[in-house]
Amino acid sequence: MIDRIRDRVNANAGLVRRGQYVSLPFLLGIGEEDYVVTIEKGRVSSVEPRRLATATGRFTIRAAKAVWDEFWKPVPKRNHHDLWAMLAAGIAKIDGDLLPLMQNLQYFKDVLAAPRPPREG
Amino acid sequence: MIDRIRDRVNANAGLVRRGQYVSLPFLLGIGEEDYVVTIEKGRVSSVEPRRLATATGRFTIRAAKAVWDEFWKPVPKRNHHDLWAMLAAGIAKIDGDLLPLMQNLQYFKDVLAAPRPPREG
Amino acid sequence: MPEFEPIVGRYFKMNVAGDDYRIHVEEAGRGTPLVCLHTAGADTRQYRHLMCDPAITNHYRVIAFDLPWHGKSNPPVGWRDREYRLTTDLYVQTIMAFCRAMALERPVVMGCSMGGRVVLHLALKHAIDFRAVIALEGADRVEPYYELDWLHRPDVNGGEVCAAFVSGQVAPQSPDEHRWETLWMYMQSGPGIFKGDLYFYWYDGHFDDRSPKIDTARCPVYLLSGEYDSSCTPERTEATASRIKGSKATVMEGIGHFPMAENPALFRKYILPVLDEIRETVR
Amino acid sequence: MPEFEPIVGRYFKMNVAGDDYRIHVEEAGRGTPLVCLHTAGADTRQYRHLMCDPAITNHYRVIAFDLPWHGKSNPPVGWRDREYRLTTDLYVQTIMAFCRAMALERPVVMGCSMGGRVVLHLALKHAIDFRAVIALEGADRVEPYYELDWLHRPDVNGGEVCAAFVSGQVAPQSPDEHRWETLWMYMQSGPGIFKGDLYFYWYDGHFDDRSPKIDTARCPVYLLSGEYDSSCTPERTEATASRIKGSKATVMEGIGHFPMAENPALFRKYILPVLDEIRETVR
Repeated sequence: MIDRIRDRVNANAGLVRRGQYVSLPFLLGIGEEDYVVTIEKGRVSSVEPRRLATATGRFTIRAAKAVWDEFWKPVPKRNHHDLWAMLAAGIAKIDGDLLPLMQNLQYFKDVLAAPRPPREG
Repeated sequence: MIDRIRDRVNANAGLVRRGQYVSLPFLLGIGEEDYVVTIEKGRVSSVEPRRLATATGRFTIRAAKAVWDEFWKPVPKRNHHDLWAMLAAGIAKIDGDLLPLMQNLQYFKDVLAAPRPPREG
Repeated sequence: MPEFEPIVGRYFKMNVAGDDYRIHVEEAGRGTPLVCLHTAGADTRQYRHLMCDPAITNHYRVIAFDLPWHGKSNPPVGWRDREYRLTTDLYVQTIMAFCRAMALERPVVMGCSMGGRVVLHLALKHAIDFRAVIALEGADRVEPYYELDWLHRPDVNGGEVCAAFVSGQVAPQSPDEHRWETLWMYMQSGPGIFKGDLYFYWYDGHFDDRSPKIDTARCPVYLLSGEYDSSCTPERTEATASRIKGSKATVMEGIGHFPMAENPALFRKYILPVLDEIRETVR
Repeated sequence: MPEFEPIVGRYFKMNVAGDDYRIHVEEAGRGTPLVCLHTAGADTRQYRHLMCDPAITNHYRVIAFDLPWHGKSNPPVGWRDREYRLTTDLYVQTIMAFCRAMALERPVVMGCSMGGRVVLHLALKHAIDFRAVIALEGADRVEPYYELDWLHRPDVNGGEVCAAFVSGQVAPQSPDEHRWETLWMYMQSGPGIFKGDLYFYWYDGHFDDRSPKIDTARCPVYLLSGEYDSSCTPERTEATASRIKGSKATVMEGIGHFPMAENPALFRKYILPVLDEIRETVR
């Protein structure tokens, strides 16, 4: 699913526009795997597995693989449908400099959810 | 009038609260004289004549002495009653990093106007 | 003339705790008065679908008002030097002042989120004044999971961040049209208002120690919460119900924290039987 | 029952340029219809003092509506993927659609700021449909002095910055109560709305090249501007008046950019004679 983030975000002109002030890398933790997601003016320029201990991002968002698998379903079950719901349920964690995350929270929520297939009907 | 800024601001609890996120020096130009106004968590910690070429601030607000004299009257005449009005009229100038100014614009407008005596009635 | 909705809005002045407020109130329908309380940082528009539903307005006079500082109700004179913060006392006083000003006789009161919590306070303190209370997404205790300061800072766009904080409180099944209308109201709330409301919601309004004292024989209590609510979760709703003897709790499947606004078609299936039961059983 | 103000609010659906909007409209009084247009990033509340003034409502049916995306009028379905931007055409279409929907017969139209500009466009394009136009703080040309991007950014609090940009547009003489109420509305405007409105005000709405074609014999034009207005300055108002033959211009001393909202007691001294003159001279 993580592979889909880049194309899905970049194909969504409204989302890219809403992220026009965002240029930074952030770290996305899926279970034991960390990925560096780099944003440039709202577009995802790369999503790469973290290779070095020093490869990091302004902030980090982590959850178990099973949690993200549920999150990316067309209609996720409760507590798994939204980053803030995952925080409230204690099944996701955010670290680092939260300021750019807060300044662009809906944008980042939508970037995370970009791989989600549309729900039926 | 410039001497009054510190005491007037610090005595205004509502204004200090509205500036609670502001900690920076800015440069206030009154005619040929520059002053470094230093804010710490919304309080004015000092207002000092600029002594060194390298003494500066995050942003600069400048106008002629006659403009500030009018600005500080109880009821200033038009174009002189507000920083933005002065910019529109071309009789004040702002330079530097405008981001903290914009983030706290009403606060800074009120700091500048702090020496103004209350209007009658 | 255009086809107007049956909702009529008016303004009047009301004093609460020494401050005068210009209050905006909307109403539709005839019958038993039903006062509707909007969520934190929002306004009366959340109830617009109920107010245009003849199945409700044929039997109820539905009345919604913007709290002071919300929607088209103004903040008090001198607001600039004050920090808005909603407390339990102020909230209860505001609702009581409103019902008195409107001369409502034992209305049913329904609130959502912080409005859902405050109706439990009303059932405890003012049982005699209300025919029944309906708590939507209202528990007697919730647990904060974020710092309120993020909601009102110079370096974060307030309208955007308030909406983004609650966007996950809308269920994934809810229609996009209603999802984004619900969030739009959050984008329009004044700086610091959602934050000030949440002081009541997250901190001041807890009363799980006193909720067992509510006498549902005097004032029936209905609790309806959405499956996808992350703050007033189904578990917290059921815990609240277990503490309030005689209360009736329902978990609404496929709904989040804003039932009447985010999915009006689904919500009416849950709320109509409750309103019918109150009409048939409560005098 | 409380003492309600004479203002009554209603909602209806209206289509403009292919989009459906839920529109909030308020009115008070009887007589000649007088449509009132609020300023950029604000709403109908700006006209509340006029709507409660019997000297006006005894002769005029005063009607104010929230533009789409403003106040309690909603943005269109699907708004999330669109950027709000008001153009001359869209603005004129919106007002014409509103007057048609309300079945108003040759109303007087009064607008302030961007509303004051657009009424000049109406006088030119739709002279036959309006009894007279009153431009408050409306010039046929203004000069921008700031970048609009500051008004909608993730790292600047939108409500705060919009209000702070216009705070100096209120005259120093205006009572604090009205000053801060005027600014409160700006604090409540949705993200990007003031910015989108200013696209019309600062860029798209100029028409000093066409304003001389306005025929004031067919549609009388009144221009009233505040001494302390920094955008529609007294000079620009007079320049506009000089280009529109037969128009009548007044500079209102001790008033800024929001006359009806910032200093209602002073403003009525300027507007009552205009409304009387229109009543007595225009058929």
